[in-house]
Amino acid sequence: MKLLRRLVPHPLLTLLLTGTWLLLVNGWSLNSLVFGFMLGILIPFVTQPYWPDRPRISRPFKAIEYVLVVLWDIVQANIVVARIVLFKPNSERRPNWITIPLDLKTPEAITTLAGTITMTPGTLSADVSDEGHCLLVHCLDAPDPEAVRDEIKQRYERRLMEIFE
Amino acid sequence: MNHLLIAPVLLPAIVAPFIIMVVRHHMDLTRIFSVASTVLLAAVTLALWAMAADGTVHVYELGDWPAPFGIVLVLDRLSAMMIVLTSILALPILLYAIGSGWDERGANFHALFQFQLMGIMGAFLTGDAFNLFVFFEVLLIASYGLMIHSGGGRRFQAGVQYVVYNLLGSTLFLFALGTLYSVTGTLNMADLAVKAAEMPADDTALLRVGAVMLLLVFAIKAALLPLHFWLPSAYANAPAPVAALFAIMTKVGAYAILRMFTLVFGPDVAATTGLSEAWLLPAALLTLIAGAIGVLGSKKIGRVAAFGAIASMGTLLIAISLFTETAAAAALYYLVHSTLAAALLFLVADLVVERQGPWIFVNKPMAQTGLISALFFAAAIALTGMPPLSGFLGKLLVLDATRGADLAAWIWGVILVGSLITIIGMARAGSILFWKGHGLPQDEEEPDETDGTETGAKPAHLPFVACFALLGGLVALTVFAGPATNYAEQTAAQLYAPADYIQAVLGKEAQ
Amino acid sequence: MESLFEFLVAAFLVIAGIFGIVGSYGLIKLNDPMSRLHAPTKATTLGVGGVLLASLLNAAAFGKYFSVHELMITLFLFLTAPITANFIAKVHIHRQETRESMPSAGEDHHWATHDTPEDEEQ
Amino acid sequence: MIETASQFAFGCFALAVLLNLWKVVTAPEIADRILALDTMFINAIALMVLYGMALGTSIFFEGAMIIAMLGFVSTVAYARFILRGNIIE
Amino acid sequence: MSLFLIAALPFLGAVFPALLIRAGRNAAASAAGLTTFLAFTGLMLHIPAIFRGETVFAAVDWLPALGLNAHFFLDGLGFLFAAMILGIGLLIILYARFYLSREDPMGQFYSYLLLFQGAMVGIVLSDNILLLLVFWELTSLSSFLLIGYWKHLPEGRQGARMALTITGSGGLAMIAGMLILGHIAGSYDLSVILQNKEAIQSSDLYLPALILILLGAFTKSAQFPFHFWLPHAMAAPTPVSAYLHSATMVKAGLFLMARLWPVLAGTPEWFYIVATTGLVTMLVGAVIALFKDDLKALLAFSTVSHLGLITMLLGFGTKIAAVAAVFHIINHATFKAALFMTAGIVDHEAGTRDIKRLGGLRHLMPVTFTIGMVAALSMAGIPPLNGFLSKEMMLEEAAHTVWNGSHLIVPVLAGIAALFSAAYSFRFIAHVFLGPKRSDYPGHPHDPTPGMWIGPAFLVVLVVLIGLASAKIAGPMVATAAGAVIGGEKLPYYSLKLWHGLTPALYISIFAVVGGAVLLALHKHLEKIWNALPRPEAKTIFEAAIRGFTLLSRGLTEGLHNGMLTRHATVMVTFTVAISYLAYQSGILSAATRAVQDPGILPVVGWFVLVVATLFIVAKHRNRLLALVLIGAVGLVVSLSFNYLSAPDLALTQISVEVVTIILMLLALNFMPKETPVETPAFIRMRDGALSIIAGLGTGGLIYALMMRDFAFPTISDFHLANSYKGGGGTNVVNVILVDFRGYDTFGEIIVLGIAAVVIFALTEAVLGSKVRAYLLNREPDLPQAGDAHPLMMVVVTRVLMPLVLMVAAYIFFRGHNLPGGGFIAGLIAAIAIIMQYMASGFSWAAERQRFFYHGIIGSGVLIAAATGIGAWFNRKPFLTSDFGYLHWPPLEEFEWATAALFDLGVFLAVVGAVLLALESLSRFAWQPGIGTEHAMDINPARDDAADKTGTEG
Amino acid sequence: MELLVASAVGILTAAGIYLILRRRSFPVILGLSLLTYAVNVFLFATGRLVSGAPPILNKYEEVVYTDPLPQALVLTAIVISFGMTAVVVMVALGAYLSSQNDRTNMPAEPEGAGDDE
Ligand code: NA
Ligand code: NA
Repeated sequence: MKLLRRLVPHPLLTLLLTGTWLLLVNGWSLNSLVFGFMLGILIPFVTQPYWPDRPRISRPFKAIEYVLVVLWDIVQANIVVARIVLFKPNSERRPNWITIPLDLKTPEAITTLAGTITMTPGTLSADVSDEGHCLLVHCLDAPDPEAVRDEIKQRYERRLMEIFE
Repeated sequence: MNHLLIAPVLLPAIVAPFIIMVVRHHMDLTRIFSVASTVLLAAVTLALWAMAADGTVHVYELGDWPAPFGIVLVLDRLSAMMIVLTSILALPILLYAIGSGWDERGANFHALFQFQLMGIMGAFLTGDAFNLFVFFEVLLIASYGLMIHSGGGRRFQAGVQYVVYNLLGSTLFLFALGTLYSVTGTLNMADLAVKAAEMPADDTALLRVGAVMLLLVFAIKAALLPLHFWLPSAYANAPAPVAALFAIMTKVGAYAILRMFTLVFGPDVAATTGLSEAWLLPAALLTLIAGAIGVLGSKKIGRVAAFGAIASMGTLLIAISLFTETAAAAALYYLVHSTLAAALLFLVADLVVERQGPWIFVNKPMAQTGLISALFFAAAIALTGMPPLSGFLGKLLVLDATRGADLAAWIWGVILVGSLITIIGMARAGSILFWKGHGLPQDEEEPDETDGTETGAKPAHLPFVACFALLGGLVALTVFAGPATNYAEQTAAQLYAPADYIQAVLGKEAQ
Repeated sequence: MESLFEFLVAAFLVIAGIFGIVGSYGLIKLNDPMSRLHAPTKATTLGVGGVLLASLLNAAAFGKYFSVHELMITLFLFLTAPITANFIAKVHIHRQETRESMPSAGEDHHWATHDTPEDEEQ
Repeated sequence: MIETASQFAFGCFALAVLLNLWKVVTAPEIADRILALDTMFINAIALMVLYGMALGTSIFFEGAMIIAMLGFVSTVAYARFILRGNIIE
Repeated sequence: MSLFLIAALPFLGAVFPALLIRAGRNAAASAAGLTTFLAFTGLMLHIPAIFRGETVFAAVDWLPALGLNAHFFLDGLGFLFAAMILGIGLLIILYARFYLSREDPMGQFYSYLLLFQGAMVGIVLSDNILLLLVFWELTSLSSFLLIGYWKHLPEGRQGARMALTITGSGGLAMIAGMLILGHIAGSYDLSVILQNKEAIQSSDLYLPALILILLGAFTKSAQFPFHFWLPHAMAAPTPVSAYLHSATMVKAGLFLMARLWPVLAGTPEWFYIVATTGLVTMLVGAVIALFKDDLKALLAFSTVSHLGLITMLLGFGTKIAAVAAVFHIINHATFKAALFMTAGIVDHEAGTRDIKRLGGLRHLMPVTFTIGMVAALSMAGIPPLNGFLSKEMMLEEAAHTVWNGSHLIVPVLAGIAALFSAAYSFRFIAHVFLGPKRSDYPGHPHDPTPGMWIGPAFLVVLVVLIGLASAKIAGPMVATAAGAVIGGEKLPYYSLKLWHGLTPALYISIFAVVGGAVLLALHKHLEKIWNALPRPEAKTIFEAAIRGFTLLSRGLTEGLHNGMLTRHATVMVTFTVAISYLAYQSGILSAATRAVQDPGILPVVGWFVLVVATLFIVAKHRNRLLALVLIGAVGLVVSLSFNYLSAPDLALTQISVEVVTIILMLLALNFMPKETPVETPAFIRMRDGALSIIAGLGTGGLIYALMMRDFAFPTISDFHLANSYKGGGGTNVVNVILVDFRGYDTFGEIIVLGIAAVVIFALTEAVLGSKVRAYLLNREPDLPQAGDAHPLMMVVVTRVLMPLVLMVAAYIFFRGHNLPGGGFIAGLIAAIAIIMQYMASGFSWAAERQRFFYHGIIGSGVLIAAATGIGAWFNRKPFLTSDFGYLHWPPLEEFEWATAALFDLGVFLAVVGAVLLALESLSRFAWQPGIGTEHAMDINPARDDAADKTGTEG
Repeated sequence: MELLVASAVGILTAAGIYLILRRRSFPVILGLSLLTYAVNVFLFATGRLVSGAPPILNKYEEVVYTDPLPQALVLTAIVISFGMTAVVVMVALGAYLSSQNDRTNMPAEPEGAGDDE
């Protein structure tokens, strides 16, 4: 078991890579699967020193839900932002900084949250605080910063807490 | 299909990575492998020389693809001569580098040295124009490394100039090759020859541009004025053994001109006639004068050697630029001579620099003055073309071969006046270095305490062995001038009868 | 059915085009640097996404083979765009803002970009 | 219909590239220029995919993917240079 | 004894003293003397044959291609000279042994001397004029060493260089002359040339050849106006002067004129050039000699004068004058060598050779006085000594010579020269030896050891004997030698005797001797006049000329080769453009055969971006970071263009290379100034701009012209397209070309990359091994630094991204043979994946986790590629012959294998290793203590909070 | 299309040469980069311009391919010039660090030595 853990340090990554290979070769065949799986084992093994600790994902199915939520938000927010960009005069726009205190602790979780914020239009993660307890978010147009903060914490951070911690 | 043809390229190409990988941290082992490889290389090239001596053109089809579709190596008398010259030049230089401790003053000297040899060998052996470019780059990039070996502000600055200037040259090379390919649809040199000869008379302009750009590229390497500016500071600032090895680098340019402008754009090719008549010879004459004046005007011993090398390139290019068989024969003899002579002068200059610095100025007697001054005297005689060494014979051959030329009076005048200026310059340098300030030499020679020779175990006589080996080469070239010129004549004859070469490379497809 | 796919592909293309241009337009129109950062990283990402979806759908419906590898491009864009934005924002904070001009960093002292070596020595 | 939409998209992204160029050239701040260049990379990806779709080939896929992968590296390098001077420290 | 051996012995002799340096002075002298003696004896063995009028030959071919062969011959003339050279050489060797002091390196001296002797013997024995040239130049070189023997004396060095310059330049002219002469005669062998008088003298090239050869002879023999080097050569030790200026070096020119006399003499050109030069030299030398206070200078100018005399005689072109010339050559050699040795003795013993400080030595050095007096009287032309005889013959010939219609001019000037000659000879006797003894000699004059005076005494005996019994003693020799000079023709009537009756010569002679005595009496007054006369000092003029030329050379050299890259590059570009244009306009451009393609919208947009970005780079290049950002835009467009124009492989390569290059430049820029200052004036920028635009028009026009025409012949790539799959096993033709058709190029290319990395590594070592290291360790960043060197988000994303990118690299690698990709691009991508890691977590952190050493990766890459190529040998195929096939391992489907993939693996490894070694080296520049962290990211709340809980960290 | 490519080559060449003629090593390196683009595009264009016909053999149908050989040559040239660029950047850096000066022109040497007599 220990040997297996050393050989396959990141099982999820191995799966991800195998899937990636199939995506890359753009087709499904036994050869591809076998070969992709071999690479999926080899590459994490080779790169293991750069990722010494192993992130825990406690509830993988929550992750799928999360992805769907984010995708939907992206589509929705894109339209909002497009309207702001196209039609809202600069003078009426209220850009704002928001500080989001973090309950998340692990770097993987924080990064996912920050990435989500950036990918959903209208908000953008700009920085973390010097000890990593807060996230600095910039809003394109946020007359009410508290509302945005609460929504982020509610909609994303809560779900990520469930997934990662 | 004789695999020996690829050996001069493969041997250093394998030894160099081996040195880097396995014995990089063991200087002694590195030296042993480097010397052994070079000795073996000399043996291989001599064997190839023997193969080529009967006039057969040997072809090696890499990847088993027929010419002109794949790349071929071609061994004829000229390439055989050049690879032999390279390997027998390399050996004493390598011994010098070891003996003088130059090789330990920076990392990876021996690997770069082997790579350099690989590049030169490749350039001499290839029968493909683009592959010539590749091997030019191999030898150039190795030379960049050797040039800045052991570092130092001024050397780096000279290195920047050297690299930038040569990169411009490499760019021009690509422009030229692109043009030639675009016109003829081929890269193989023999095939280019066939195509150039068949070029329609009303479609010559672009081929001419390509050909002349190629000539300019080679002229840069051959240090033809006004494309020679890279040479003085590069050679004068390079470590001595490297500068000595560089003596063959200018000859790569000379070789390439000889090769391409006899085989491909030879005197009989209608489309490219008159490309160089108007300017190549005058430029060569000016090169000789510039070199001679430089010898006289230099304040540093290294620059004296560098300008001496330029002057000798001037003489060589004069002979080449006539594009006649007899002049080519003279050029080939002179080429061998000037390579050995320039290398010797660089090494001797280093013996001086090691003892009293680079300036032509003396404030203290140096160790081993007698030996060094004798070597300097010999090197100066050789490079200035004074008897009894081969330089004089080479000069006579060139004069003799150029007597029929339109500008014969100019050629003779320039060669002779150039010799005179060089003689005055060398006498000036030599008398200041070895006479001035040397009152009465001590019989007891103090051990040399200058840096670079501090490693006690180092055999201090090795540098002298190297110098005398080069000198021995010059003497041999003098004594066996008959056979040597005979070979040169046969080589020139082969060059000016390119049909055999083309037939050998293209086989049945040749017309 | 085919016309439905055709319509979908065309729609994706139009949407993509619109978002693409909006993103780059925003880059010019928006008047403060931090806001400009929003335009491309969002709209362009969907713009490219639209094209990729169109391509995927197009290949699936009309091509000779099923093509999914466009997803890889999306994957890389989604992974890298936040980092790009993060860094450009940090450049902005570094060059244009001071500790004082920034909002409070909550329980921590300041934002990481303004972290200087002297702080670490404390 | 796809043809027309495709032309439209081409036009949009080509125009977008020109807008990016405008910003690269005129932006007062280096950060804006980097941003505009990064955006240009992304628009270029779109153009490549569009072109491949128009030709009915997937030959451009790798090009687009590698731009997506590597465009980010140079952007980060520029930014790191401004932030830290040394991009590998 | 073979002529080869005679010619070779002195050279062998030159080696022994050098080897015997440590064996002592006597050993060196004995070795030199023995070899010379052997050679001399060998020569003497030929006496019977020579005096029978035969010629001895010895020939071996050396450089037949040129006609330069080791052909020697010995006839009367050669014998005479060889005998003098070796005979006087023996005396000099003896003399020098005692003359040189303990501090002088004796071995060196004898080596040089014998080298010189060998060269001289070579000259006189050569039957090949090219061979003669070899020895001729050797005498210049060896005399350079001899004259400069006393290195510590500036006059020695200057004199040596002056002699070398003058005689060397004459020698060079002579090379040309000899080549022309040989060309006319059809051979370089003297024995052939001497048979071709008609052809030579009727040739158009006669005059140039004559002038060039005479330049050589005149410079060597110190003829006016080249005479001035000779007195300065007196800085040499006296044995050298005695040798060079009596019998040898200066006589080489005379020898040459005598040697070529049969074919060159007898024309008006010859007469007016040679005779006039000789006459003027004779006069000038004699006059100057009278006013020299330095004994050796006096003798030097007298030598000049006598050389002029002989030259004049040869110039007359008559056979009888030639006889006189030969006779005077012998006589001059005897008395002049004796005189030099005498002067040396005086100098050696009295401590000075300044005539003004001498006098009265007759009492202190009777032997020396006797020798000197006899020799000087012979020089003055006093009977019954040998000098008188030949001078009489000279005056006789002069009296019969008509110069440009004038019967008087030659005899009168010759008479005046004889007058001065007598005067300075008398002065040599009177002012040195006669008069009262002085009390203020610098030394303690007394006669030297016999070793020093035996030589001159022997010569003086000859002087007297020849004078008294000339026909018996010198007659045969003169006849033989003169016979050789006039080309074997019948000798005219002459007789070598003291009394010829009351001839014009006798009157002139009496006038000269008496006048000479008068001049000596008036010397004090004449000297005043002489000193008041303005006279050009040849040495000063020469030195000024040389110095001026040296300075000019220095100015030109330093001015042109001054390391101004900007200028050098400007010249190069200009020259290239000009020559290329010349080549273009001298050819014919055919009509375009292709139509212009209509560009769509994308190319126009791309072109626009490229052009704007490029121009903007030029405009804004001073802001270096901005320029790099813009380069990124150019690279992007170029990559897209490749894609658009059907070159996906190129597009991939271009974009990957772009990224790595930019990273590299940013790493370097970190240490360099961030701005480029304005340094060039506007007009230079305008000039550079104009030149650049012309060059741009050139390349743009060229490629346009090329693109608008079809290939003139079918291109070889048709073969590649046709055979890529069949023979190379791949459908990506570009890749098959790279790894198969032209795999050898690729082999070279990866080696270039490998070398680049090795160079960079070595350079890094050199820089970090120098004082720069200290600077780097203490270097403060020149721009304010933001915090958070290793941001959390970047690190986390990299952890996921890196395996993904490596996966892509693997994908690109494996598909390369059939689809765009391949080892090179894969290598770059893999390298970038690792660079990402370096950028995210820093060099130190990542390097600690580095499992492979880049040197090894590069090396193994090259070796794998090489081994793949060599593998073909076992298949009896050439290097790099590829092979491929298909495998079926159930349950897997059939798949292809190809050796090309192994080769490509070599490429992959070399690229990865090279890129990373380069970047790693650069990163080492920036390393400072404390820069690295033990953590991958600077901020990590999970880590910090855990630490807080355990209390291990504050 | 040809005109676009040709003019691009010309402009890149001109810009490259202009920068190479500057006096500091960094602009010279920038110039070399631009010149490299120019020559690579030049070399590429010698195969004539064809769009949408990459030389990837199609097993199923007869199609036109562009000339693959110049592409292979350009690939080699790109790789080589990459190596060269890396080296020149490093040498320039070495020169700058060793002399605190990034001028490409060599400074005049100190009149270190005396003269001949
Ligand atoms: Na967002
Ligand atoms: Na093959």
